[in-house]
Amino acid sequence: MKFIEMDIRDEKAYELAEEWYDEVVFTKKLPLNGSPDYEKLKEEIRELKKKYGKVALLVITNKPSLIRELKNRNLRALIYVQGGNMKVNRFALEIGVDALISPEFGRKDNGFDHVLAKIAAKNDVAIGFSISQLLKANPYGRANILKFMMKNWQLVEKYKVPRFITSSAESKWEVRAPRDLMSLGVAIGMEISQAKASVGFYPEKIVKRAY
Amino acid sequence: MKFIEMDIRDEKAYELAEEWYDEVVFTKKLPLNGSPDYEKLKEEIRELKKKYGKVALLVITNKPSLIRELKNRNLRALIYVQGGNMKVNRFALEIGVDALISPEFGRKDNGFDHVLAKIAAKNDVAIGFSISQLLKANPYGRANILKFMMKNWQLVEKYKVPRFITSSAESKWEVRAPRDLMSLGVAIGMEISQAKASVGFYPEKIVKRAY
Amino acid sequence: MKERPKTLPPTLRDKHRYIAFQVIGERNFKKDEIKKAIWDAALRVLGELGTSRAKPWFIKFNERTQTGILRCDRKHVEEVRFALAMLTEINGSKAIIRTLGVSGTIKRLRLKFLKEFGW
Amino acid sequence: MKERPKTLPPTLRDKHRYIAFQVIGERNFKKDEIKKAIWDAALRVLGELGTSRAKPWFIKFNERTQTGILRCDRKHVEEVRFALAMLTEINGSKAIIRTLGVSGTIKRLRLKFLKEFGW
Repeated sequence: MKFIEMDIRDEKAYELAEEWYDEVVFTKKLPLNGSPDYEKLKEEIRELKKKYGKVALLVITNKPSLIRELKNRNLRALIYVQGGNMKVNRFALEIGVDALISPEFGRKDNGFDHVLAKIAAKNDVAIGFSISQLLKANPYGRANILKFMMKNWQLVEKYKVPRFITSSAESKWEVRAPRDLMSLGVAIGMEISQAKASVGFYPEKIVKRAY
Repeated sequence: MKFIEMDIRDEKAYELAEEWYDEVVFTKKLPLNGSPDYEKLKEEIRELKKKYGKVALLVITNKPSLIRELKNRNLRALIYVQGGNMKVNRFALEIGVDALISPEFGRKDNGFDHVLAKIAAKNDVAIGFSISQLLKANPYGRANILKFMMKNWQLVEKYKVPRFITSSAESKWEVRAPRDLMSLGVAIGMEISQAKASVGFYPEKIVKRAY
Repeated sequence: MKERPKTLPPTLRDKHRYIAFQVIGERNFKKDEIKKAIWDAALRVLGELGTSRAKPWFIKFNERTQTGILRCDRKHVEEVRFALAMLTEINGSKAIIRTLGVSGTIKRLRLKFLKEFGW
Repeated sequence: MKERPKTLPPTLRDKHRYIAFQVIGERNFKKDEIKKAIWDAALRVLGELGTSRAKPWFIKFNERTQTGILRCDRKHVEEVRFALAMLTEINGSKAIIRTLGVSGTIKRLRLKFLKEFGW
């Protein structure tokens, strides 16, 4: 089985992740307030794919409509949505992007529920469990984020939602090796085999579908 | 069932413990380098018993022979030995005092083993698990003391050694209510029923034997 | 109003217990001091991971009687009690947190353990 | 020589696992820095209680290759790994601790995971 790191957002981080993983997806962060220049974006994706092979766009927005627009453009990249806004979380799942990263991101709750979990399962949208937000948090924040991730794992497992564990590294120092990423999965309640599938089986399925 | 606090070393602490326990044993600390003045000691015990009812002497010494001497004097008080010195730990168990308090006290190991556990069981010497040393320790120290206490509980359980949980309070601020003392027992590996017996059944047996 | 996750079906809901406690201190404490002390005690004794499992949550504190209620995960009541037992001071002043009792509902907790404190 | 407890019979002995690890840092680290960093990570993530259960124990660290061995309780390997994964700096300098593998004996650990680092 391959180890795949699904979300690396920095060049140096990519170089380190490449040493530890069989495949690495490079993520371009895409903050959106309005429609982007699609020609420019396509060109940029072409360049990134030349350099990194597999590329994802991480849509960061408060406007659900922009996610649909982007998704319909057939940009030949994985489409991730940065979780955190409940409306955006739901919309990302409804229109069926490739993954919703950290639905609990920056929230005071877990940002996810049984209704959303059912939609995610039906539309085959993966939930990404990211380690990087934990690395930046203080002890109080870390305990809370872990609590939310535990709840989200419970929902993901119960409703058989596709899932992966990722560093979501924005610098080299946030990259973690596959076996160490797995320990996050176990910490939030996964069996070891489930944690392994979250850095192998599920990522492979998602990447194969796109490439 | 009664709740009994077996080791309270201060007057104010005794007053608080009396509110929370059915019975409280007042402990007089007795640091010994040589033989004490036994007449004076007997008089002191008499006074303490008038004031507190049940009294224990806590022998603090590095000289095992002094423990035997004291034990043979029939002082009409419970005899405890402060653990920590391996030779003293063993001797206290061999001559059969009422309790050895914290065999791990101040040590870099647990101060107790299967040989000593067998002697304790045979001679009916209780092991006292004290909370006060934990209250004074820094995080590193606390983790270590807890580790040693877990090991000692494992031995005490396996060899059916009498046992109790106590605050060993030297000030009012170190007293803990029975149900809260029990949580230390559970933390180091006891079942709740075992923790309960460690603030009730076992203390009662020891106190009854002496009084 | 900001959207929030929906209330989960019963099997997926967290199973809580409520703990009544009394603070004995050198002085009286404010609600926010207690709240912080409980979190700090949990983080120190149970760590970030243990705290995320135990889910301690401050519910309320009556400053007059120095008694209060906190909530935690049903399976981790003993650990939370232990964390509270390890506490020796609150905001620089000596203190003991004594647990009074545990119940599955706030109503029963008040009735059984806090009535004598005038709740 | 100070007396110490006797070696316990097999059923009472702690069941250990040995973890090989590599440190990737802004700079090279000294043995004592690593030792402290591992303890601090365990205490922060697992707490005093979790650490006493996981029993992390620093065994050795090769400063040239920045690789080392630590020991922990068999049932808590994943928790110790997680505590190490949460670590972001050592004595003020950015660092990652990557686990290389786990084994029941130091000998097999060296052979399987540390040979390539010249152990």
